[in-house]
Amino acid sequence: MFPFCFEWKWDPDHFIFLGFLYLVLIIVGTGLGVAFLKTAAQVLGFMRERHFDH
Amino acid sequence: MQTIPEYLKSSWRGWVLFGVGFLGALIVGWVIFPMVLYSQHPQPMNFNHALHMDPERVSGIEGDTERERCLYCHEFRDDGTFAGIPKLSKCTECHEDPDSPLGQTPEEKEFLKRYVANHQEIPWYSYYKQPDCVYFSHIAHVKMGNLECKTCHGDHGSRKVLPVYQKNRITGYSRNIWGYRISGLKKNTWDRMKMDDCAECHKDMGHENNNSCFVCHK
Amino acid sequence: MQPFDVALFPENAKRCSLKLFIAWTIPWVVLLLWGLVSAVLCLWKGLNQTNMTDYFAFALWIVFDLAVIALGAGAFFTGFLTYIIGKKELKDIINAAVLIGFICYSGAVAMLGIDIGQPLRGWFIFWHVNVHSMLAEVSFCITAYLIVLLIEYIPIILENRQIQRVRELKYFGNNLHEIMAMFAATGTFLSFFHQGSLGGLFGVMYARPFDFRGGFYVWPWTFFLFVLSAIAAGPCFTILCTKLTEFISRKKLVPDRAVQTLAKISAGLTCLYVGLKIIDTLVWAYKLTPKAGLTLMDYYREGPYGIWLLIAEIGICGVLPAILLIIPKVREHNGWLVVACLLNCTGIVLNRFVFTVVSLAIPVMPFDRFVSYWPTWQEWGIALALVGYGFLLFSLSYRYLPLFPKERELNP
Amino acid sequence: MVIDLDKCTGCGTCMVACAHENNLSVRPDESDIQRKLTWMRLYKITKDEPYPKTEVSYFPRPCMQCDHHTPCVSVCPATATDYDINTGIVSQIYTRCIGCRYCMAACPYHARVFNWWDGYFPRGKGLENYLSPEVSVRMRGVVEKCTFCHHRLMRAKSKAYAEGRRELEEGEYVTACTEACPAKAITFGDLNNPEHKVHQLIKSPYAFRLLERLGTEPKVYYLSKKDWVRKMGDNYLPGEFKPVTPPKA
Repeated sequence: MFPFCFEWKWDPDHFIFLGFLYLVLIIVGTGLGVAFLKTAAQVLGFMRERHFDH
Repeated sequence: MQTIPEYLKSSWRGWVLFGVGFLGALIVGWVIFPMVLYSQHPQPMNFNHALHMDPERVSGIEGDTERERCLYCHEFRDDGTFAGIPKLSKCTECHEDPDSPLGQTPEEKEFLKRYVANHQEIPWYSYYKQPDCVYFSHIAHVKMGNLECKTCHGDHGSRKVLPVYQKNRITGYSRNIWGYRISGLKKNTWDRMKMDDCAECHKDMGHENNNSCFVCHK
Repeated sequence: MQPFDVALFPENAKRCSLKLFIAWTIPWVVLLLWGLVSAVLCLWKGLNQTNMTDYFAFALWIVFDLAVIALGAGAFFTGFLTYIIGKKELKDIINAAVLIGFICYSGAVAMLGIDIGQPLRGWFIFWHVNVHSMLAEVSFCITAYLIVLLIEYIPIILENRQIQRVRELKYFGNNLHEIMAMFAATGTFLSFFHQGSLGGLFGVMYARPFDFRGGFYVWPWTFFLFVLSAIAAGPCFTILCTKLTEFISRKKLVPDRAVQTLAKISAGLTCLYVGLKIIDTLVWAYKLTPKAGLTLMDYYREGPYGIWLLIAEIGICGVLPAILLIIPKVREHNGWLVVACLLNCTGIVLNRFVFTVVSLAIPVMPFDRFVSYWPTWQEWGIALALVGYGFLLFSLSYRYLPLFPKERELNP
Repeated sequence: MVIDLDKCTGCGTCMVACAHENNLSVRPDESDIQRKLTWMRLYKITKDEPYPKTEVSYFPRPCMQCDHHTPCVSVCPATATDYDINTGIVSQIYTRCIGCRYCMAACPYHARVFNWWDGYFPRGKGLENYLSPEVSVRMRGVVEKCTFCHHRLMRAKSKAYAEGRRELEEGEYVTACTEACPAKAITFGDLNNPEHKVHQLIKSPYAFRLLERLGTEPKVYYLSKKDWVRKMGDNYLPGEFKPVTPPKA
């Protein structure tokens, strides 16, 4: 649900509950995005290749 | 200095293809899909609202305000329910004799010949028919809420020609409910008739309690 | 002779022949197909294919759902211990834990999709959410956590020997792996809340005295008990799965240190859980139940569910494994460890069963009667498909992915 | 709503009227009560004593329209059910319901029923012609419940508006079961309105509510002068139930 839906209320319940959801989605999305961009940069040669060992 | 890597040089064709595909997808989504989604149904005959609403050209449709003239045909019954699209009997209050048209239009002649003479109802398509789960009380809005008809129905009453009815092939609902703009954006109050639009108006008018589910659902 | 698909194996790993592997997968594929037929029937004809009734609105599927989600808790908890607390020895078991979690959660979500009466409207939970519903919290967290689990599982897939040869995928896997701690932290947060809200689901039903519990702020005590029991039993399930893999593949796959760390943590948590559960049960039996005008035995007046449920759940499958696990000598003994883990996992499944089926079976109105319920073959099909799916995905992953990093070291 | 159990004869007219009014679907085998659709259900209760002291009473059970923290409303994840603050009626929107059945688990009265099949109104036999346009028919996979014939409220309101009124008179809006009951066992009105009959009736010492001590605050009251019937309305520990001493004549 987005804040512009008529069912949305600006009360703490909605704010906390959905705030955390969007926070989580943003974190996960950002993580994925960073991994994508880094990969793209490495593949396209903008970034030095690194060797991983784990 | 950064040189363009081989990887990019060799793939300009890829970028062009990507662009073409992207554009194609946009055209499909914004133009072709809406065309396919709605089937077109012209009304069985034309009805000139503008003509009937003009007291100087048509006498008999009484009322001081535009709304009262609308209600002359689209009337309330005694128990407060709304009659909606008038039945043939309402038309024949004026157009009673199939052999003597009141005006000069070919539509009227056709109407008298096909429907009045045969006592057959006109199978209108209703632009504003809501889904089965929706309850709407016209009298609560028009009489108690003092709303103008055009707030929800737009300039329908001043049209000379009835627009083609568009039916969603999946849901079977009229396109007027979802709105004609593909982007879903709304400029006028009558652009759409979705739940959010009803709720928004209730909220703006200070009737937030009327957004309880059962006020509009059954 | 090398197996036909040797090129796909992890480096220098020994696997059985392809024929044998296919033979091994047949029962699981059969289970899956059975489930597929059931699922198609349920989606096409509706939930009348089940034996659920208006009395048993939640039935076998919800028990399975809750059980596998609880057992899958090993994934988030091991992730939490590995990446956040920094228990390095658990790196040898984290892949398996993640995979088990992924299997459990994806299976549960798929099953929930069939369980709701109008699957096409599933997204209403998100779009028209009622933020006060525990089920909304569960749905949000499970969905988000499934995404996280997928992200945690993808790098393991990308570690396949052939996939590693594709430069882009290799980099992507590595990059994901680098920020895994962040995903693990998110996953921990999400998991904590939905394991809890699954318990909250029942604890908030104040008109059902069998379920209702008091609580802290919006969360009833079952919220915290469910979290605790999940992190107590989840690692046990991870241990069981690895032990089973070791038994079937006749190889040592995980160093004892990793298993023992998990077992030790699980032991402590199980003790804590059982202690709190006993307190909770006493408060419920002697304070909350009389308030509703009932005595403890009133719950077990009719039907097959008796006081034995409590004894089995808290005694045999609660206190007993807690005692077994807490004694280092017992814990270090392979056979006893498996027994204790098995009991612990049974206990949690029983707990979930009691909260779903039993609580609905107990009539609340004084003139209401007990009615019985037994699942149809379609219900069993979908539930057991989860088992088939789990075995299949785990076997495939074991065969083709470096699921156990220490495998080479332990099997020179 | 107040139901006088001493007047109820158990004839079942309320159930029939309800089913007819609200477009309840029928099934070829209506004896499968665990899966049949009933908004108003009649329970038979028996005084557990040997003949000739055995007594039987009937317990009509509509939706209780619980007032306090309504059990079903608070649990619905998709806001398909809602408590209307104006009327106190608990709504259920079929097109919003996803069929998770959590509300059914939360309701101790079994007032909610699930559509295990698509609505069945045998075509060609004319049954569909008797459907009420004021109540939408349900699709399979959704939960439904008694609405206190909410459409009758809307109907009464429209009529009042046509006459230029905003307030309803007592008796202008009653449910189908109230209207149909031949024994006049059911009284319907606004509990908060001191002028309504129900407001007086619930003050009776013989008035009680089903499972009152759970705290759901139902808006359906029952009346019975029989102690054993009132005792059946809730769970009591031994010795807890207090019979009403009849006022001296």
